[in-house]
Amino acid sequence: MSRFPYIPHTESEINKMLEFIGVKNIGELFNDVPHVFDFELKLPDSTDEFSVMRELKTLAHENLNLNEVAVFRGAGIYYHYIPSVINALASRGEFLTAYTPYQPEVSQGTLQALFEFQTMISELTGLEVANSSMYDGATAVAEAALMAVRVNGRNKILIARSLHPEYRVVTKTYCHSQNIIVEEIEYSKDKGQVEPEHLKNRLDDDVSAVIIGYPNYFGIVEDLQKIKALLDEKTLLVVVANPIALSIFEAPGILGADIVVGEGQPLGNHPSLGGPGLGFFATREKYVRKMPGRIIGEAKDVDGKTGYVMVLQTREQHIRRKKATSNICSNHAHNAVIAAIYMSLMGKEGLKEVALRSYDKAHYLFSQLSNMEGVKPLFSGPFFHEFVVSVEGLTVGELNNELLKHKILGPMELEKDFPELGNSALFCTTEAVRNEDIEFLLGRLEEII
Amino acid sequence: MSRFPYIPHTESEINKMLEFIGVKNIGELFNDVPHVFDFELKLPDSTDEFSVMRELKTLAHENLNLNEVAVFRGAGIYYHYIPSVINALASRGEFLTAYTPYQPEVSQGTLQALFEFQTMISELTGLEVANSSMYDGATAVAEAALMAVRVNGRNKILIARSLHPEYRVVTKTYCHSQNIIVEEIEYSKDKGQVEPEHLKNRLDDDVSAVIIGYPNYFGIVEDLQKIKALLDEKTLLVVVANPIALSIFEAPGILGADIVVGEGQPLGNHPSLGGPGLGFFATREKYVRKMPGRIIGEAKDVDGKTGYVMVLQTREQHIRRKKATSNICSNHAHNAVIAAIYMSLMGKEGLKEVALRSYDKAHYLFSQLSNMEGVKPLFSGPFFHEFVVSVEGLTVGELNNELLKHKILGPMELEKDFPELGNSALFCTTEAVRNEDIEFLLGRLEEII
Amino acid sequence: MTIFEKSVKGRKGYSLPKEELHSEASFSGIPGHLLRKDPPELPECSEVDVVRHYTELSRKNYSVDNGFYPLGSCTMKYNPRLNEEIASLEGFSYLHPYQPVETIQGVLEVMYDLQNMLAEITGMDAFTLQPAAGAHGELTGMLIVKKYFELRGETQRKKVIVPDSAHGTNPASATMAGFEVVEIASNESGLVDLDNLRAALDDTIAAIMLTNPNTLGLFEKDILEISEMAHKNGTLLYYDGANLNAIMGHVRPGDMGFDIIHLNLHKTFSTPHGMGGPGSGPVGVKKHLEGLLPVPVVRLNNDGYYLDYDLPNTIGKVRSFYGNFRVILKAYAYIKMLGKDGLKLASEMAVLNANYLRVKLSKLIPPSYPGTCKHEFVLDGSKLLKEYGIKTLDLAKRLLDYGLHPPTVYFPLIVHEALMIEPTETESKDNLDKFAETIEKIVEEARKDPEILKNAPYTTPVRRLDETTASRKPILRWRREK
Amino acid sequence: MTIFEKSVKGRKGYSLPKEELHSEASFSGIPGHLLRKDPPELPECSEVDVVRHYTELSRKNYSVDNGFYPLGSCTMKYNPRLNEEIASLEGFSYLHPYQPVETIQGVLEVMYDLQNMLAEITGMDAFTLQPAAGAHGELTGMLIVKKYFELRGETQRKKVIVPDSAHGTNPASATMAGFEVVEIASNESGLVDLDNLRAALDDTIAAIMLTNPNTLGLFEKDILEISEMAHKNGTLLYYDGANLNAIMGHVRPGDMGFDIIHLNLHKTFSTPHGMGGPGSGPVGVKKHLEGLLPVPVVRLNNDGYYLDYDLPNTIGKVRSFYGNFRVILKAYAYIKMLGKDGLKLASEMAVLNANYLRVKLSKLIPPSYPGTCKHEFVLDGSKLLKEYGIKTLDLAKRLLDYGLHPPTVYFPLIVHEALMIEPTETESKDNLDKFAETIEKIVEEARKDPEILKNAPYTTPVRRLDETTASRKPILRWRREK
Repeated sequence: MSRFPYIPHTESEINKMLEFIGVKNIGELFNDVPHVFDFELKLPDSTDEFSVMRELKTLAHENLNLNEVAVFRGAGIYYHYIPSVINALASRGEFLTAYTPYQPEVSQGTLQALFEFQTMISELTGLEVANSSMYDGATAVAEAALMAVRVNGRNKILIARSLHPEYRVVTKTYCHSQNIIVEEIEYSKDKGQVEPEHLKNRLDDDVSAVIIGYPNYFGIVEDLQKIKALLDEKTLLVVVANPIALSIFEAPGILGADIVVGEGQPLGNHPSLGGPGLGFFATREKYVRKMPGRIIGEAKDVDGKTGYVMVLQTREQHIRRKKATSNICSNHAHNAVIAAIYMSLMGKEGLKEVALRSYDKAHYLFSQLSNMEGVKPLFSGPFFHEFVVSVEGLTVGELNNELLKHKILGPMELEKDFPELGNSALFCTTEAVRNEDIEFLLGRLEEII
Repeated sequence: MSRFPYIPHTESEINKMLEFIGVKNIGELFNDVPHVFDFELKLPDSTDEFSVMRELKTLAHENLNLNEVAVFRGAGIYYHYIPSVINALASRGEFLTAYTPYQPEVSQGTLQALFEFQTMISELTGLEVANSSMYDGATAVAEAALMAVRVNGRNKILIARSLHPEYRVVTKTYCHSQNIIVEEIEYSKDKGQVEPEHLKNRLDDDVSAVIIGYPNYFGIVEDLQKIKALLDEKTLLVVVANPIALSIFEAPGILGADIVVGEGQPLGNHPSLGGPGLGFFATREKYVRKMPGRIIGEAKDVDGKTGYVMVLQTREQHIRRKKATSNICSNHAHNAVIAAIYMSLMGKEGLKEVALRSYDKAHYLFSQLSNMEGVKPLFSGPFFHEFVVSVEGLTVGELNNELLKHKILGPMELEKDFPELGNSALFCTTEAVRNEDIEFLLGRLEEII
Repeated sequence: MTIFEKSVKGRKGYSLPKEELHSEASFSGIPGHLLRKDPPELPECSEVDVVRHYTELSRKNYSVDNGFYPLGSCTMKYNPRLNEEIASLEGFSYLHPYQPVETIQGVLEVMYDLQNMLAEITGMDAFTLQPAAGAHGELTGMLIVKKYFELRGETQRKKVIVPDSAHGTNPASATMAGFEVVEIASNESGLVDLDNLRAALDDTIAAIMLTNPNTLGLFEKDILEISEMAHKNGTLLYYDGANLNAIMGHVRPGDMGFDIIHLNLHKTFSTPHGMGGPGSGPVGVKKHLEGLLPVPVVRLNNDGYYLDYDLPNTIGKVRSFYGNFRVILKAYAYIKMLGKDGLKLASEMAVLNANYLRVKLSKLIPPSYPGTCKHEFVLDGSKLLKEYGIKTLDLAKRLLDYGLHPPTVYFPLIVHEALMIEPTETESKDNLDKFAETIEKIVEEARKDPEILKNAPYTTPVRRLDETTASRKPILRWRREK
Repeated sequence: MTIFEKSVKGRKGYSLPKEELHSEASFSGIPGHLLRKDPPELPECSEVDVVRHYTELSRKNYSVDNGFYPLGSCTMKYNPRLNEEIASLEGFSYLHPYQPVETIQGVLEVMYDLQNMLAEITGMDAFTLQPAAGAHGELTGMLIVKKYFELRGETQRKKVIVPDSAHGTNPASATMAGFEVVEIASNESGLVDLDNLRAALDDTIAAIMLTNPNTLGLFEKDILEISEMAHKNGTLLYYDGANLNAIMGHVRPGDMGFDIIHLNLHKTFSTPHGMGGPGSGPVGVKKHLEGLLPVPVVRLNNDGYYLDYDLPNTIGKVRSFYGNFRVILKAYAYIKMLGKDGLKLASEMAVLNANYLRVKLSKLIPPSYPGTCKHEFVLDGSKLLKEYGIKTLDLAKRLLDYGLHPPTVYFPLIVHEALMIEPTETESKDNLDKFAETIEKIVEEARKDPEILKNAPYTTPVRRLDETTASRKPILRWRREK
């Protein structure tokens, strides 16, 4: 009798198979492995589904989940409402347990869903082409930097300090090995945006790309048009966007972006401690052959029927090997399909409403905090659904400890990543924060600060 | 713009449709409804998915769920482990949102799954034919009584008092209107079983059927063979079985049962506050045309391919109307498919192991309690995974209140339904009760009693 | 291939806690003849076998999630996934019916609120959520009728009037409750024939069972007169709520004079049909019948919600416990989502859809009765039969080839070659147009080459099955071939 | 039909809280040119439209849940549903990466334990769970190599040796980390040619990337000699863990002398592939490289678990946050379920299955290398090409008509017309037999009528697609027809 639900072999089958192969026992199949390697795994014995489920439920309960608190923390991962339909569909076995669509005839579900995803990203970003996903926002930025260098052969990347700190670190890690220089551009201390004048001084013939957040880490909408105007025709403008914001704010492609990347988690994906997220990547048509990642295209079958296939695979590692545009192989296809389902369900109006409600709440909270003793807005630039204030009287860490007692996940503490901002905090609201949660927060802040 | 995610109509479409129909407004479509009926619904306005989910989560948290406690209560609904596979498969839209398989060509999934379910029930019960489900155990018993009367034209049902109290009440409710007499048979006060001698005195030419639990409400395995031996050839033996027990105990069909019914909830269905459950119903082949409910049979299509269809529909209400074997129409098909998946996964050995572990724990607990001061086993009959003890010093209700403080859902209190048993309690264990839970219970009982 | 044929002796798809047994399978106390000799032959499969088998089976089904499903009187509307997620919360799915009421206050609140919301929607005074399905509700209602007259000593009321257009469950439920059924013919407009009704009404009539709009989708506009006639005769009026989707927010059965009603939560209130169930069939009554409801009823006092068993005149219980709670929960969430505005709009759009499709199709197949319908309508296929030798069944089977589910066929019985169509409000104009176009295409096929239809379907997992033989020589379970 | 073509202006599939806005869309602070003029054209659909669309799309996919999926080097084993249920618990799915560590102790325990369990399974000393996929792990590993030699001042080590049989990601990752790739030819047995290797090894070689068993399914039995050669030369040895499924519990890369390893949790540890991802590619290192791991690393002290950023020699970060946590969780549950006995058995049965199928198929299509394989093997289809003019691709496409997924084709590159087959341990003997029978049937078809294969498939949702034109004139997004 077999011993494991995932391993079907019975004793009798094993014996028949060994006999057929012509060996006496399983050991013979490992004869080519030198015995010097023999060892005994030091792990617990197998257990059962019931006990594993029980243990993991206990561990899950040891965490505080976002549905139990009022969430005012964003900083790259956002708490939006995820309609029930999303997981009901995305968890269908045919999506969940399929491989990369190497056989397009039996992968039309994957391929069409990703083709639709690409179209949606193209619509959001205002660029002609998008790939079918990257790992996350950070690696998408890093790959955009590498792509820029491939496109124009220059060797310096200017990255806004107002961009997410982790994105900057990852970009530096990626660029470092290829000896690409990465330099940061300061933000204006009053507006919280990249200062065009400052950027201008840093531009030269070595600059391959300028990387800007939209909105940036402080929630502020950078003026892409002004930035673009400063760049020579070879320098690429790489924009790192929050996809939700793009229903309200002008498409970066329209404002001159050459590459738009970002974190697609807000599009129906769970926060999941930040992983798996969803990197998205769009660019101009002329650069498509320099773009990393898998791309899906429309095709006709022998009967003239429309279908979808992976295209431009000669860019990819499995064909091009050491000359590939990137080493990316497994991507985040499932998260991309989740995003496609989310965008299909929310649609044009729904996504805009999510953005609008997030925006409205943040601006209300901002105006209320502006009038609060001991709290001071730091930046005057226009913002989406996040903003920075400085706090007096106690540290943001202490403040957050107090708020947590009231089931509030307070703002992101900035001092560690931005010591120049002192005791400051990044607040975020989304449509999933209720007005009553905001009033409750305000009440607690009045008490604490 | 449409206002509801479930209602697709846009204003423009509504207008086009009205125009096509040739009416001015929606109101005209209701012109045949007298205006005297006009009224205003007094209900809250529509709300959104997010808010509904939040409200219902709050309500869900107001309940104590069985996964949070050690469960020693059975009495008809049992806490077994439900493998994750079951719901992943059963919740597939094609199962969940299909109707009764009136078009067999596009319902082979439903039909084959139910055919397999029937086969499994037939195997468990040891009878030739089974239907594809009833509402629950209670209505299955009631319908069995009605069927017995149809079969032999007699008019009296003897029902064991040791059967589940709710099953007896429902059977009486059903029989009452058809002027079928229902009488109870006492159980032996020492064995907790139907006493053959006692039953013998009650049998006469009017008795259509004798209905017996297997195991009975007290967990005790009735001696069907002895009971059957007492019956004349016309009197039907109706057995109400726990399907899990049937891997250990002889199939009722082998022991002479003519109809076997029961509650199928333990077969992979959630406790769900007792509903939806799953009635199952099996009988001898010769009675199949008297059996209520939907039955699936094998068929060949025009190409000779094997398929499945609903058969013997002339018994049913939609064809036979007032002469139908029963009025049942919607049944519990989805629960039956869940049971089929559960039985497929657990299989021959797994179901037996569930039964064995449940049995083993109950017998251990019984033996420990037998030695405990203030606790006395009431019955000596052989039992499966439930047993009755009487308690001294405090009421079972008080005992349970104490146990609940320790996160133990204690035994079922019997006094209300069986005043003759005094301050007694029905304990239950399943494979989902851990040995450490039993030791914990024993420790608490030592303290409390 | 069945799961049994995929079974291999000794294969295993489960895992159970490996705790040591206290007494290795000791059955010492059990008489030998009560121990199982031949274990039940259940399949032995690995987990992936089971996943693949039932995934494959599911893919052989047509469902609302696959497309338009216009079965008349079945209300195959979209079933929101929100409700499934809610019903799967452990705080609802892992509850024991005999838990102390203090530990299920959240549940009881849902049930209490739903009882009241249904009463408001239907104009009744009190509800029980106990019945498991529509027909079960009908039976419950008929048992209430029976008990009512028993209490009044009017035991001569042994008959129930049912129109010939009624759902088959109506006469079956009445019979099951011990009544004799008197069927009355509808008039030429498809409505209750008042003269027939008057003639049938005497002091042996306990109740009249009606559905309004009726199964033809027509509103019984004389309902007040019917109600007056009934009540004057001491007869109770029973409402079959299967067709409630037509009238929510517009008219209430209670206001029409009905004394008892059942609802199908799996129809109007969008809980999924699950291949035929579980449903839920709450029963509502007017004040004078409240004391007869099955026990328990959920009530609220200062200590919270509780289960009230203290109804001395109760009919008893019609099933174990308190109803199909998880189904009830889905209906509750649905009503919360739609609210009073949404429920009313749902009915309006259901009626709009039905009339739009009726007008579209009338050009191809004549309706059995003229004029505006409510949520459904019936076409008369006998012209197709006469002209092309095509039965309604052939047309239905041909629809399958086009990836659409056929309407209800051959019901109601009073229409020959009936095609009973209920689009529901969750279908869009595009879907209705596409359906109409397909019907047009098929009627054209019938004209040109009726054989195409007679041999349809061609593209389904199996083709037309021999149902006659299957019933004559029934094979009702799988057996290993010898 | 795409979802865009199903869109109707003004239709709605969502519902959001109806709270009043504080300031009705006031964008007064925003410069006009930054406000969107033309909103993104996303589809407008009702909920049921979306459900039907993606249900239909899913049904056009082949997946492990549909059947045998013997893609070589992909380890398409069964993905337990238990793990999906666990990953969907709110206590795991609704967590913010910047929550205080005190509020995510359950998560950190999982990560800490998994780091240790993977170290035990592979014989390494420390693990990072940060990389998002196998190739991402390779890159991480190569960055560690780079940093290691930077710290040692051996900046002349600019090259990485990769065998010609390696996965394409190996050279791509090395290049991406700034190395030059030196490809060495395998010997006639399909193994690393020690002479070639020796010749290539000099003080410019930073690392050798190997997978063992290699992509041919053959165990590099000279691994200790290779390891000694490498280390003597000051070169690091990198292990591509894609093929770990062959050897769990039998031999550990750490014991073979590897310094760095990545694993593919979505292969060996059964987390689903999700149409291509998300995966997870943890990287393990020996003690001397531990300080170079990306930050943060999960550690335990008296206060509990914490995120340690204090690694002065870290390569930095290779992605945001801490890794694909929900994927990590599934691998954790998988290891818990199987335990040491199950993991070892899984590898044994994977190897048994591969050898059984190899022997079965060898009679039909010759293997590219003789002898026992590990978890996969490669057949040489060039005989079919020569005799019947049938390409491996044709055979693959024909398999689709029989409802089976083809093996990996045209890889590894060193075999002509390669068919690379990895059955995994979750497939039963019956499934292997059925696959072999189908291959036999197809080879017979090739003999009798090769055109059948050349035009296959016939029964799939679409037939053979023109990939060349699709790449030459790429259409990469949907556009409304003018």
